[in-house]
Amino acid sequence: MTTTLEHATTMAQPKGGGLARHQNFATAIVAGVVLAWVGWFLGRHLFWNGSDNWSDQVTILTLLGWMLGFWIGIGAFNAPFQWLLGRDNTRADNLYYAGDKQGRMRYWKFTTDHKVVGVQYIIVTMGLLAVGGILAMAIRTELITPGTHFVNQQVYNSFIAIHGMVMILALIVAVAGPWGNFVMPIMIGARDMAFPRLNALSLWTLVSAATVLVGTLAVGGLPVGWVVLGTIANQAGPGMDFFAVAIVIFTVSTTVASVNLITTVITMRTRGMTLDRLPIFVWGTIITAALALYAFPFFFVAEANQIFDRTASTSFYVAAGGGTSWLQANLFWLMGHPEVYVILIPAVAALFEISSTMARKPVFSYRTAVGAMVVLAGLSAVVWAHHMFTAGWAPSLSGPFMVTTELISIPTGIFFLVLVGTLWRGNVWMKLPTVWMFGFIFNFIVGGVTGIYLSDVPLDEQLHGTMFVTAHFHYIFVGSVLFGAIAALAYWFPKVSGRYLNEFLGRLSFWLVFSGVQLTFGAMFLSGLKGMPRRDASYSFAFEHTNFISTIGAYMIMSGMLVLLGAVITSWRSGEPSGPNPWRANTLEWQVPTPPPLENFDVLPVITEDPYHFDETTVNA
Amino acid sequence: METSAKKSLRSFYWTWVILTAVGVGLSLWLPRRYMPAAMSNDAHLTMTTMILFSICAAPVASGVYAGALHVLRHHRYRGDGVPPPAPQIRESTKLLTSWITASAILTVFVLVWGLGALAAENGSSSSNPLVVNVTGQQWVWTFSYPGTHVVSDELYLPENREVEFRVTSLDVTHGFWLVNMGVQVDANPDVITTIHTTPDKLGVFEVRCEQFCGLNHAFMDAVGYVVTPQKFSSWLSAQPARA
Amino acid sequence: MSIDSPSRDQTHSPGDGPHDSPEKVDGRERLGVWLFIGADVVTVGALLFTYLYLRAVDTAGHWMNMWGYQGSLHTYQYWANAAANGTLKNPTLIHVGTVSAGLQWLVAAITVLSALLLWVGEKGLRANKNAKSFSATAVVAALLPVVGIIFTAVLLKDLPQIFVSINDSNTMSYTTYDSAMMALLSSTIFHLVILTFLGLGLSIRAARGVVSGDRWYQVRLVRMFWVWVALSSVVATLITTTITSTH
Amino acid sequence: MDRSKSLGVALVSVLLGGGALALGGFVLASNTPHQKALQCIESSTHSHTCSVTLSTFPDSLEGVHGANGGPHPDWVTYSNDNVVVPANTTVNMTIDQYDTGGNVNNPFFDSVVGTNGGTAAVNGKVVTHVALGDTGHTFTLRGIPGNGKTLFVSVPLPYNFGTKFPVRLGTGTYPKPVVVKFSFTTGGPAVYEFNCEFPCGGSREGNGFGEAMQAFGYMSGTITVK
Repeated sequence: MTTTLEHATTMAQPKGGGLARHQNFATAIVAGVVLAWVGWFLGRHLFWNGSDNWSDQVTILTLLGWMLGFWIGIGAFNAPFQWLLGRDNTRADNLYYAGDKQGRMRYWKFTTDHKVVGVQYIIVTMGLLAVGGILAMAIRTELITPGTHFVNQQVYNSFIAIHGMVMILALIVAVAGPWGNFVMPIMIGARDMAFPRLNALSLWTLVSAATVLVGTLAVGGLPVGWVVLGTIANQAGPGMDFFAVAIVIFTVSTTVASVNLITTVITMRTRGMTLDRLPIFVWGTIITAALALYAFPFFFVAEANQIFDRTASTSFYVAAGGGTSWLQANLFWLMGHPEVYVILIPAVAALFEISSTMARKPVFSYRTAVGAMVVLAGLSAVVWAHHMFTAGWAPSLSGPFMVTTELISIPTGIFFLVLVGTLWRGNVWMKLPTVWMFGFIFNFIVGGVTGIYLSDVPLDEQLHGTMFVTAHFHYIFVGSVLFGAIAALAYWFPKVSGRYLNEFLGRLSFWLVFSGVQLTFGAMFLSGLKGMPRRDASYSFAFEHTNFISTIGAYMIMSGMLVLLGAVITSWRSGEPSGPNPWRANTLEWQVPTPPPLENFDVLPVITEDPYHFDETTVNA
Repeated sequence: METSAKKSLRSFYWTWVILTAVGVGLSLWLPRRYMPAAMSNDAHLTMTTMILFSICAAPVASGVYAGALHVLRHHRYRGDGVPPPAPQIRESTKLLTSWITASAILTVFVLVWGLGALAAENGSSSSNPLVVNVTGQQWVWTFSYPGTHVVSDELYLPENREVEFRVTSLDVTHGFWLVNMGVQVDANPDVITTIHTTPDKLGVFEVRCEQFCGLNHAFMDAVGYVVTPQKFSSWLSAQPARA
Repeated sequence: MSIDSPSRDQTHSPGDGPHDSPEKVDGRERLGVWLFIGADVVTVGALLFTYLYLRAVDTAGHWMNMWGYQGSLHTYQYWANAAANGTLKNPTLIHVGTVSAGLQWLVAAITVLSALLLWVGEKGLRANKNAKSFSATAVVAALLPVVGIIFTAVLLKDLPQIFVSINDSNTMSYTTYDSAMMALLSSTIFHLVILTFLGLGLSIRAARGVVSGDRWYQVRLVRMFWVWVALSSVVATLITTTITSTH
Repeated sequence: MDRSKSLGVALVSVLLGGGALALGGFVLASNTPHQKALQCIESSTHSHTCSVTLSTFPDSLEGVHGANGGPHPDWVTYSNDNVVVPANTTVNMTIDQYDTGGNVNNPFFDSVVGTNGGTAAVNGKVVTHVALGDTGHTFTLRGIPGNGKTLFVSVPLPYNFGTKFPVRLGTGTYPKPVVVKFSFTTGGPAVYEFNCEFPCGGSREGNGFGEAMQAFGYMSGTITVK
């Protein structure tokens, strides 16, 4: 090839303006608030006529102002603007944006280094879990006895949806965020993600979306349930505008992150890292990313339609104008079911990785495990209407959707086979990650089996909309995904901090959370079987005992999670030093120093076999 | 070495069998103990399905639990430091195919049963069902009986006659759920959705909203009564005519 | 795993300058653009799904030709009847119609034209290596979408609406047809704004010599997206106008 | 870190974190508006009888929402959202209706349901329903779920056509109220919800069940039987 490519230009350009080098989280907030005020001011003058009916336009403009300001303030638009003007970043600029020689300050900036982004994701996830946790405790406190005493039904209703959506967001990023960013590029032998700036963009977009979502609490919450069914959502106050804008922004974040993850894995693998030598967690990450790329645009459109309904008097979901909630339900669940696997697959893939290392054995039937994840991701795209069995929408499709849904149990079954098969006849090292993994196996069976009931249409016509459903997906989300996420945290914590996560506190936390989950959601199954509906601020005396047990269990989960938080904070500061490869694992992230240097490898490794062969040398390494 | 492995395998099988037995016991007991008393053909089918599926799930769940317990008992590394490498087993085609075959067979069974039950629920057995118009609104159900002037906030149904509910909503989406009858369908504004069921037991039952519908959703319920046909017609005629 | 002795191009430390060959970076960015296009395909697909879904169910006879109307409550028909009977106090019905298909096709044609223009420009750049003439072509290609935006805004402004006022409160302004069209047209505007930005960027970069006959790879990236936008506008227009033309 | 220090960390985490959570929870829960309970005044002449008076206003300028009507002065409201009545008692309820009205969207709520005798007195006249289209609000009281319905009372509050004889209350001026009297009998201790079934809340989709209808303390409340 005779042409020189554009990217090869390293002509000395003037460095990015001095202003760009002073941007950080604080300037982002300032700019966000300023533009939010501008949006509010404009909205007031353009639309406000003194009636609450028009407050939505003002709210939406204010929030768009916030988002735009936040992006400008954090520096997300610097690069596109410079591109427009034909001034690309120099190498020095790129090093600066990667956080080179900036100490802790780099965690507060638009930093492109994938390890910084990974740590930022850990913090964001913990923050979201805290908010969702407070709301969960408020909900369970209200439900400790029948009647409305702690909060009335208005406040209760405004909590439940925010709890749901905040936790969904937290779990979507809980594994793929921190570890897909921190360890995944090292695992494949890359020096960074394919698009480092997009990496930072996805993180900070998530932050701005999360602030808007949590901000919903300040404007009267979201009294519509987390599925924001079209008709009821149209009735809600400004909280619904916050929600819709948060989702629209969040979709930008996931799309950008997914594109980045997929491109990184496909194009950045080091020499010899063929697809059948990929660590299985990397497979989990890209399958998830591909699924997210497909699924979240539906949510984007669902909520954009909602915004139109509320600000431009359209009638997508307004029955009087010919619209229908079923449209919203279809769009929502076209995203909603794939999203469950977006949450689940990274956790499962991380556990495959952990099980192999901890059992000192290769991942059992690696190809089948990858195949199962692919099949699961594919199936999840064609099962969405099982959430609508009782909606009255297209009853003739119940049969087909029941078939596709129940087929899911086959790939899910393979997950168990792979996990237990990997541990079988191993020398299982009972460290903290392993303990949480066994908790996962126990809970995931419960969540999985109850899923079979719900996919059966006749049974669903009794169980739909009850606490049984709530218990089912909490066994999946809390009992399985959260356990997997904590196992991953315990496993990779030494790589991030150079220290072990405190074993004793971790186990104490495990037993509190594990028993709490059994009490809370086990009793919740019984409430649901008896016929207690979801999302109710009060309930009949028939459900008194099971709800009391659930609340006690919830406090145990809370205590356990707080102990874990204490363990993370103390271990990060003064835990037992671990060295670069505490688990004697073969994957590449353990072969680099801890903490990994900027750009990870001075010399890119060449891979000659997959990382799952354990022999005497790996013991003594 | 070989014998101890065999011995430990035997303990695995025993654990599996015992756990399965416990699972089957729970399957037979829990639904009957905790599910609301069945008052219609659909509710009976629901109960049977619940028990049957639980029994099917028992060996699968028990197998995984027995496997995990077996690993905890026999394959845990009890020494200090890094465990030595274990046998580097990567595949077992036999295990894989038998596992997939077994789960496929169970899935197909569950599917066939479920599709059959679905057909049984959807099929209408009566050519002359009692029609009840159900209106959901925030946060009350009202029931009207076409052909009469009766509108009521309570639902009266005659025993052993198929009922066709025509459900709609005046505002947002509600979920019409006859708790003891095992049927539910959403009440959608501007749309009429239909469900059938045949009450087959006298008594009082609960009508609930199971789709979140706003401020007082938790309080949106109604009482239903299944009465003899004679009582039903006398109740109808005792009701005041409403506009 | 073993780590062989590295070949020279794999040795690198952070200060050494760009560490991946330009070919590699280009392939990476092309994949990224394809993936973004994929996400955009789903988004536009979801918008068309919205359109087709509302079109198919037509719950309250709010589509253009009122077929299959079986509404029961406060529907369009209810209002129309009430307006005819005079039972409502002051209902006002403005015409129910369709978006001007001609203007919609014009916007699609403009987008296609701009895509072709950019493509021709790219070909010229790669063959003649004349950055100045490419810069001129790109600026024209970037300004065409602005014209498209103006026409789309006109379409949005003239969206046929049904305006009903009952008991002094304005309850409904846009029917489902208008709603679906509004979302589609907004998406068109959004895409055209991006095209304008990209086109202007290419033009400026070409003028400054960053894009040139030797360095044309970003032009290809932009052109890929541009062609997709043109394609999507044709598909969307085709779907919406073939359906509107049935009555 | 040794075992005892770890336990200390665990304890501190749970106490500090639990405290923070509790604080957060209570701050969030403090959004709950608390209105002073309106007691049903027991009759001195008849045992097991009490009387209570509620009002319905076209705006929130009068009564419980604070100076100048609180955050939403233009929302319709009941005068109280928190009524306490004794158990196993006949409640003589008087509701002063100051608001206009129109078509209720479900004709069922033009009728009097569940009161003693199945009737109500409107300005002294005994009725079982109000004329179609003349409903202003309704007082609809329902039982708590799951225990069999022990109470269901629904009384239409007619359209107030009056413009003469303005009554000044607080900062608002209203027409002379339509006085609706009815009675019902409570059972054992329980909590009941009441709200209005007339679409009076205003909302963007036009069904009238938004805003005031979705906010606790405007067109809804509780009756606690003690």
